[in-house]
Amino acid sequence: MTRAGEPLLQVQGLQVHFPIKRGVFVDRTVGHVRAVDGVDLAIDRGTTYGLVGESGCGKSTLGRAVLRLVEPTAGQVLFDGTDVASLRGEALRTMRRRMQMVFQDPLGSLDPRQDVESLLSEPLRAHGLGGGRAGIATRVRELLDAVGLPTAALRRYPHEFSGGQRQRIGIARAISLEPDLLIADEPVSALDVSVQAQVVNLLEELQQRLGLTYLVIAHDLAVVRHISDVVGVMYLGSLVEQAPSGALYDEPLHPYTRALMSAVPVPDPVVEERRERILLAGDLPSPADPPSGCRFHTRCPWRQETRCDDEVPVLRELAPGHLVSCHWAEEIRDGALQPRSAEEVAATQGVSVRATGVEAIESDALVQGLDEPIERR
Amino acid sequence: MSIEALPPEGALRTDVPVLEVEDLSVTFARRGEQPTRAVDGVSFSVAAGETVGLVGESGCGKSVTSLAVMGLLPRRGVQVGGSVRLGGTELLGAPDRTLRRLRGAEMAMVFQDPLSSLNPTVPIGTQVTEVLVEHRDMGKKEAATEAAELLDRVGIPDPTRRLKEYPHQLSGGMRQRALIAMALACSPRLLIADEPTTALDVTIQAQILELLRELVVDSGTALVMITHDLGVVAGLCDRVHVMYAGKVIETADRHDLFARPRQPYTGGLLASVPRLDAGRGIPLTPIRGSARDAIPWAEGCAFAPRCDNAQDDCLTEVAGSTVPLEYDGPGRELRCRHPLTHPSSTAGATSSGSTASGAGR
Amino acid sequence: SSDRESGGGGEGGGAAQSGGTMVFGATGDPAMLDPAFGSDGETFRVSRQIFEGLLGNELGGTDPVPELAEDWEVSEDGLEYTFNLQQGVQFHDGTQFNAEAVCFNFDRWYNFEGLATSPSASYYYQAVFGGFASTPDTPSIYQSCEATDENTAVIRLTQVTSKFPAALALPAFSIQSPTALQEYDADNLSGAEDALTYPEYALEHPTGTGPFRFESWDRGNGRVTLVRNEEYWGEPALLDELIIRTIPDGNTRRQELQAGSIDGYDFVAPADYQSLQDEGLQVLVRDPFNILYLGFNGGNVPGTSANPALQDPRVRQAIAHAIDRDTIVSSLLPEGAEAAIEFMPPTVDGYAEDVTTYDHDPDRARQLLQEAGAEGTTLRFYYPTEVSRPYLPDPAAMFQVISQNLTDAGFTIEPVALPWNPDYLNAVQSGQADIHLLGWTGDYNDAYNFIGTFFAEASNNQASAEFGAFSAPEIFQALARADQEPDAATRTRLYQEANRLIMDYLPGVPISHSPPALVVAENVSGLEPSPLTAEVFSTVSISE
Amino acid sequence: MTAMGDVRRQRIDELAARAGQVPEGEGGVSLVRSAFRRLRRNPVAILGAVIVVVFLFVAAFAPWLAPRDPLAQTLLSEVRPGFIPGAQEGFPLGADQLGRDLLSRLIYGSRQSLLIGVVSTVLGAVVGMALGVLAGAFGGWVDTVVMRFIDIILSIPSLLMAISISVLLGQNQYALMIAIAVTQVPVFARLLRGSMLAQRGSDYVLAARALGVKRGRIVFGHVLPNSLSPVIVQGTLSLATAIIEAAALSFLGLGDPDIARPEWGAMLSTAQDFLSVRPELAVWPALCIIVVALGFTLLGESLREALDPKFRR
Amino acid sequence: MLRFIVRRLLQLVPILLGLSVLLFAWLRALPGGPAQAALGERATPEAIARYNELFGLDQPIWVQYLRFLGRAVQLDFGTSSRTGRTVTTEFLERMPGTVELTLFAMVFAIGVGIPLGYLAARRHGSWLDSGAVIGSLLGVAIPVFFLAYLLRLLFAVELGWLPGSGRQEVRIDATHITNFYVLDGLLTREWDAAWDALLHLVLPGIALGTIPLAIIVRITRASVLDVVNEDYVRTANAKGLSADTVRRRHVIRNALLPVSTTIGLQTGLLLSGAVLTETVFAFGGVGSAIYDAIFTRDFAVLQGFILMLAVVYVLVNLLVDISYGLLDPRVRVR
Ligand SMILES: Nc1ncnc2c1ncn2[C@@H]1O[C@H](COP(=O)(O)OP(=O)(O)OP(=O)(O)O)[C@@H](O)[C@H]1O
Ligand SMILES: Nc1ncnc2c1ncn2[C@@H]1O[C@H](COP(=O)(O)OP(=O)(O)OP(=O)(O)O)[C@@H](O)[C@H]1O
Ligand SMILES: [Mg+2]
Ligand SMILES: [Mg+2]
Ligand code: NI
Repeated sequence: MTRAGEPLLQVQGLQVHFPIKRGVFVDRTVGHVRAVDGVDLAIDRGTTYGLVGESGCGKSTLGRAVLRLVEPTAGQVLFDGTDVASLRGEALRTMRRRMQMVFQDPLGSLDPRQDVESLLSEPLRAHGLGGGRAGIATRVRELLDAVGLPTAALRRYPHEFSGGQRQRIGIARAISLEPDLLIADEPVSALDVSVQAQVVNLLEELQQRLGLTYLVIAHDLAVVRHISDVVGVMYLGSLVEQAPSGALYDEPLHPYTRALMSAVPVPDPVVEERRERILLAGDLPSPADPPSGCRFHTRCPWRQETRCDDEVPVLRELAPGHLVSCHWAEEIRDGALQPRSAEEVAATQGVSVRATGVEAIESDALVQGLDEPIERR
Repeated sequence: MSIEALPPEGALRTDVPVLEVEDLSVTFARRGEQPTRAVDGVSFSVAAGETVGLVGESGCGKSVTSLAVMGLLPRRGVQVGGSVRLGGTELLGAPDRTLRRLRGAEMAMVFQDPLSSLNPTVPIGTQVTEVLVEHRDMGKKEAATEAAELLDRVGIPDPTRRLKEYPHQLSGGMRQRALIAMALACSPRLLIADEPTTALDVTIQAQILELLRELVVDSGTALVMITHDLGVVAGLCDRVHVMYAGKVIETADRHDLFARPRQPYTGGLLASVPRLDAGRGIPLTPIRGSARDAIPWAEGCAFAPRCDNAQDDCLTEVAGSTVPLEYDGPGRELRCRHPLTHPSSTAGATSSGSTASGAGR
Repeated sequence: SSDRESGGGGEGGGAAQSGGTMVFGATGDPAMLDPAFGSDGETFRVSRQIFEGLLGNELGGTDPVPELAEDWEVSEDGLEYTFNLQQGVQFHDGTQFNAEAVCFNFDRWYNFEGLATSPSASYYYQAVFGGFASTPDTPSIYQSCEATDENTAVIRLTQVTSKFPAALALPAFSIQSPTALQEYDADNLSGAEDALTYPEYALEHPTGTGPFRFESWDRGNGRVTLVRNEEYWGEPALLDELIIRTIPDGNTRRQELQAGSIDGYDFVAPADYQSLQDEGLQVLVRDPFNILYLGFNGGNVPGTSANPALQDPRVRQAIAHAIDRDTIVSSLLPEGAEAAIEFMPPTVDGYAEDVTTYDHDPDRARQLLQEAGAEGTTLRFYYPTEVSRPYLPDPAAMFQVISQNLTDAGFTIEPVALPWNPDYLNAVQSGQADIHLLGWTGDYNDAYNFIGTFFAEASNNQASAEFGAFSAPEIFQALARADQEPDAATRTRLYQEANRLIMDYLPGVPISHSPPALVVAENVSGLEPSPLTAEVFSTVSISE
Repeated sequence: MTAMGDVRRQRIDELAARAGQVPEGEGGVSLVRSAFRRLRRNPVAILGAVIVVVFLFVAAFAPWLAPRDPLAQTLLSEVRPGFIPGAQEGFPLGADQLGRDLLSRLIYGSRQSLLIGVVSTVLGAVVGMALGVLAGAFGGWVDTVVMRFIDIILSIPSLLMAISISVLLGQNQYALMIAIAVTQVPVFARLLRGSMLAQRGSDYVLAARALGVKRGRIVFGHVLPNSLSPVIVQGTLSLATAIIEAAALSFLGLGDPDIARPEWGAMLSTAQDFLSVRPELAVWPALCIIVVALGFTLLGESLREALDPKFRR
Repeated sequence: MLRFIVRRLLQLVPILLGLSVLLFAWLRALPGGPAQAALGERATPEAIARYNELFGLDQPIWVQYLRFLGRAVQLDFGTSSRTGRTVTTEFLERMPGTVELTLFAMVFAIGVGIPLGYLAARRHGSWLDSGAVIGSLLGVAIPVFFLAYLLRLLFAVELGWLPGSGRQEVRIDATHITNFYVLDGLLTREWDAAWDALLHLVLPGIALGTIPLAIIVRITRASVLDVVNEDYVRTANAKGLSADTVRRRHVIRNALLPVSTTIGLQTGLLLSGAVLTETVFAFGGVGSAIYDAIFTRDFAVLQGFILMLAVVYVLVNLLVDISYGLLDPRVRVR
């Protein structure tokens, strides 16, 4: 199990498309939401890979696809050499023991009817670990200790804890199976800053102690940069840039990364005043109908007349470990191309940009009304 | 702004600050439950063209303060005390009619969640024009033209088409812009923005913040910016009031505050935020516990249980007496008996996080 | 002479003062309006106003009296009846009433074909005359009808029967207009899948000679409107209009009368007699002409399983002794009700005073049961729901009291409730009950109409399935002899004998004769209650 | 440092140690328990519960509470058409139309009425929930088939459905219960399915899957228990409906054929015939039905509130 | 929108097919079967056999079903065994009454329920509120038939203000064109007939409308309470709109969305569920026809009426969905 040289997790050409269904009797597929559309990445053992991007760009879906919580449409997920996508039934269940997940909403991810003890012992029992009743009990206490919760918490229910504590419970549950890989989907974005810092510290501490490998998903670039070794930037289902976190900050190559970076406010007036701002035009286009060519061309301040609109850029390695998918990355880096303002971009692109979330929920009032308790006579 | 929009008691004066809040307190008293004091003696003022920030963790009373200013708290089960003056006119206790005349025209508000703050069954256009019709006595047609201009001004492309659309057809950023357009419809003198960007992506947040910034510069509107994001405060506000458990615990100009936070709480907040410009691995030094761990102010300093500087005098022996908000140098006020000390140099601003006495874990 | 008659009719029409409109509450819609296909009370209630038969019923009584026949003669052998008809009578459509019209009707019935021959269509014809021309297997007692002259009709039978001619007073044998019958295709019963479809005649054009003409039938509003026949040959009706309105619910009927929306109704609950009277309404009590009995299952119906204990006379006697008829009569039935000792009312010829009686005596009942070794016998006791019959105003109450009586005497009761029509009748008449409640209102004054209906010999030497097809040859013979006896006095004696035999055998327990009532508003006069529930409204008037 | 200072110092340390600790109090309050607590504080709930408990008590101890045999036609010989003996010595509410003690019948009647309500609701709930679980757990075509079936049942108005079933099954109290139960089935099925579908999409189910918890355990250990609260609420409300519906069926003559057995609905509908004589015969059972139905409804509504996540802290 | 309607109409097909199978099976499963059901008082086994042969009931069951289906498609549900007229005729004659009654009941329930629910919510916690809540609970708890008697006793018998049964005073000789009596009265300018028909709707309408009334009051109240706490109402207030505008445009409009669904559902239920009320008020509608059909075992009518009512019910719900789409832009279907 120790093929040290190899990355722990390798994702190749991963695609997840959700069918959009509509129909009279039987639902026909009329299109696809390309939530993840061809992602390659690799995570080395013991390191942290941070994934950032705007809401709806497919980060969560990617994370879930790795765990096979959603079925990938295409591509491979190699975990420690095994293709997760090919596993079935019991084999998959066993494999999941080694990959765990921490969720964004700490309350929602805990069954409100379970007390902490039952929450923490359930995975152990499901996998036949922990060695009997007493073993499980000790293990559960260890776990609580590891995440800094007192044993008094055992008898309590999720709603009785504060947000940070709930997230600790989520983390304790995730590490209960001693996984190799921990996927954290926005683990701190629902928390207050002070609590957020506590959880970030806890994650880092656990990584050191247990030698965990992390895939951390967040939309907060600062958090990602803080805890990641390598950062990947996603836009509309694909990676646009990937680099060691220092390199990415020092020299973002992709126009989107630059814009993102410039948009993150820094709690320091001095920096804020100096900072150049690249404003993007409009919103994220719908993943059901992504733009042609470079996905970003509709909002890109550096968009060129050639190539951008029709040629899909590939992820190129510009510097060691620094990959970027932009036709003009070098020119932009070298300052050969100058950005245009958001207004100009908007003007050239028109307003064809359809926002996400426009899809109306088709509501069957007959069905919905009746799902409520009702009186009939 | 038209004369009719002014209250009959006399024109709002321009020689006083746009908004003066004095000793504002809000108590929620639900039947059968212990009354809770959500806001407790908050005072601040905002001048025209000034941006004032209210920061603090969730539940510290920021929104309640803003709602109390706007007179939007429910009547039942809420006690509001103190004084709120808009251009010299007292708002607390003012009749509903007066408040309605002022709201939207003289003072406006932008809320956190742009989706739920828009009526889902009414087209955007109507929601914008109704303000104009109400406060600026416009006809329907006129209002529609004006509304389109407003939407254009806040950066919504193709405004005439958008006017006919419903909120769910707009993206998050556009919804927030639409809300801002409504707030700006009558060029109010005071704009309160309650976490206007929290629900948005960073790139959109940047767009909105830029918009607000322009607004303050261009029209001299007084802006109260409520947020828990210290980064936003750093980029936007002139003065910052840090709140904790319903009280202001530190007030300072933006530069001062970030350079030399005095309250351990402020320091802790700054030390908790991972910074984009700080390297990987620099440990964060969070405050322990959470906002739930506050003690009542009546027993002393509510922050004491989480504070590393806490000393025995942070708790008072006389029930009801609390740690006061006191002058702490020019332009600064502080509510702390054992503030952080800083080396006199104000230079190394970027490392302010590390000056906070690190503890936690 | 016909001139004089019709002139008189015209005069009568002109002289009749405006009698107003009467609204009468009925329990259900008529099934249709052609009485030849009718068998239920609501159909007949309407028919009786529109139609007349050769014979009618004595006003307020049960005896047959001449109606469209002025009089009649019977031949010596009792097989040939000569009817002398009223003259100057016209059907509502202007067709002349005469002997040919009479024979047209008799021939019509005899020549029914197809669906019209099904029991659900022509029940009374089959009950009185037997088979049809089209069903040679089933003998018919009808042979022919001959119009010997304009006003004389001669009807020949194949067999003597005591039912004839009294049965001719039944509305089913009303004389209808041949023109209308033909024009509106009266015999053309069609049927799809599982129901009869009546021809236009029966739905829209009933045409008779009676004091009222059919005006309209509004099914949605449950209303049949009849108007005065101005050309009536006899004393014209006083009412301008008679509306029969369907109100199924008894309470609603009462409240509507109290509210003044209707002027009268039938099927008055015994409990209401007093309070209605106290309110100044007129409760018109009919003389009892019915019998309520508790039928036993003789256990011989193929495909059914009755409790064998009932074959033992002692068990049957125990049941009879267990029932407290006096309390039933005094507590459940209206004033004027009588406990019954045999299966027909005392007013019918053939009633015997000296039959074996079974008094209320629980101890004796228990003792008999013990002797029979049948203590705790479980009896499936059937009773009807959703119905109120003249002899059984409240079946549920009756059931509860009798069932309590039987339980006290040591039986175990297993109740079965079924809606009256068709479920209850079907179940009971196919021998599924151990014991059941049923009764009978006489159609005309004739003993055979009561006991013959119940106990006459059916196929394979057994009684009807209702009484579990018991076999008692002496009863069968006695009844057959009596039915075929042309001499009235002898016949009466024979029927008395039959009654004695029946009460010795005890195929069921006769319980009571109950006087049903109608109620009308204070301002209604002239309504004569009929023991046959066959009121005619032509004498009724209503004052403001 | 003064002694006072020491005390305060200690207090600070204590507070500091407690910051970030789990809250104090008895703790271990599950949602059900906390819902129950809220319920106990709600006067409406208490009123409902008291009503329900009183009637359950009456039903359970009917033989001891009833002064007389509810079947004995003791005063029958005094009954005359148009006269029913009223209150008198030993008959506090008088007799009914067959001379039986009205009070005793009302007391015994609670048994039958509650039994019908409970049995038919339980039956309807069990079958409905089985269908709901089937649809909610498997989704896909199973869901489609089950839901279409439910749609079919739903498209027949409930009273008609009950009537059709009693016609089919003949008239007995089991038919009555089944008839009422069938009308409840679709409600429960839809409710549970809807609620399960909502739960299925929730994060904790995803978490359980990620943890490798087996499918059966996810459905029965997590999704189902969390989907039950609307079902419980509906169950309570359905009890009221079932009792009323039983009364309606009795009124339509489709009730229990053993009408001697006291049951409020049947008592009410027979009493309609004696309204002019003794209106109390109808008023008492009607009151019983209304009050019990009200009790269950109050309880159900307060349960709904207590279980509503909106009110959770 | 059209697509949506077509889709919903097509969805009706499997429901109706399933329903027809169910009803067909039900009819065959009945004790005695259709022959016994149709034949009158003293039917002999021979008569039953004859009958079965006559109507093809001796054919295999699926042949019978297909024939039944074939005819049902042409709206031929056979003939009522009670009246001898086709089921379709009966239905067309009875439905207008029920529609009138239902409309009246719903107008009553909506007209009283929505204002009452709104007031109760606005005066949350007041005696009016408690009264409305308790009243609405009672409205659901009281057996309809009992209420009907009470109403009639009071308004028809004691006070004599309103007619207590029927669809129209029988003494009025009204012309009927459409069988909607009120409409007929208006069409033929027989004003008194129209007025009388309307009066006849009052008591049964109120009895029938109590349950929807109770439900509407509760839902309106709950919904208004929810909506006044919505962010957009706060926004509207923050915009300084007049209290009236806020109420009209932002509160009531949104609060009525869930109410409208309820109204639709209830209308559907009433159209088909008025058995008790119509019977008690001797009101010649579909409900009382069904009641009669039950007790006379008129299975053709039961079967046909239930099928047609199911269609009505589903169609009403379709209408509800469509109108909901019109009211709420979020579910507007393209
Ligand atoms: N089960 C699903 N069915 C259909 N579409 C889905 C499903 N799950 C996600 N999507 C769509 O896929 C896209 C990517 O979703 P995803 O949740 O991965 O985004 P994300 O980057 O995690 O966003 P956020 O920051 O908001 O969590 C979105 O447009 C979303 O609407
Ligand atoms: N309607 C209310 N009834 C009772 N308590 C309330 C009410 N509204 C707010 N509170 C309480 O007042 C306190 C302050 O709430 P407020 O909404 O102002 O916090 P906030 O600073 O805006 O937090 P956030 O960042 O989460 O928006 C909280 O403790 C809250 O529980
Ligand atoms: Mg996500
Ligand atoms: Mg807030
Ligand atoms: Ni600092």
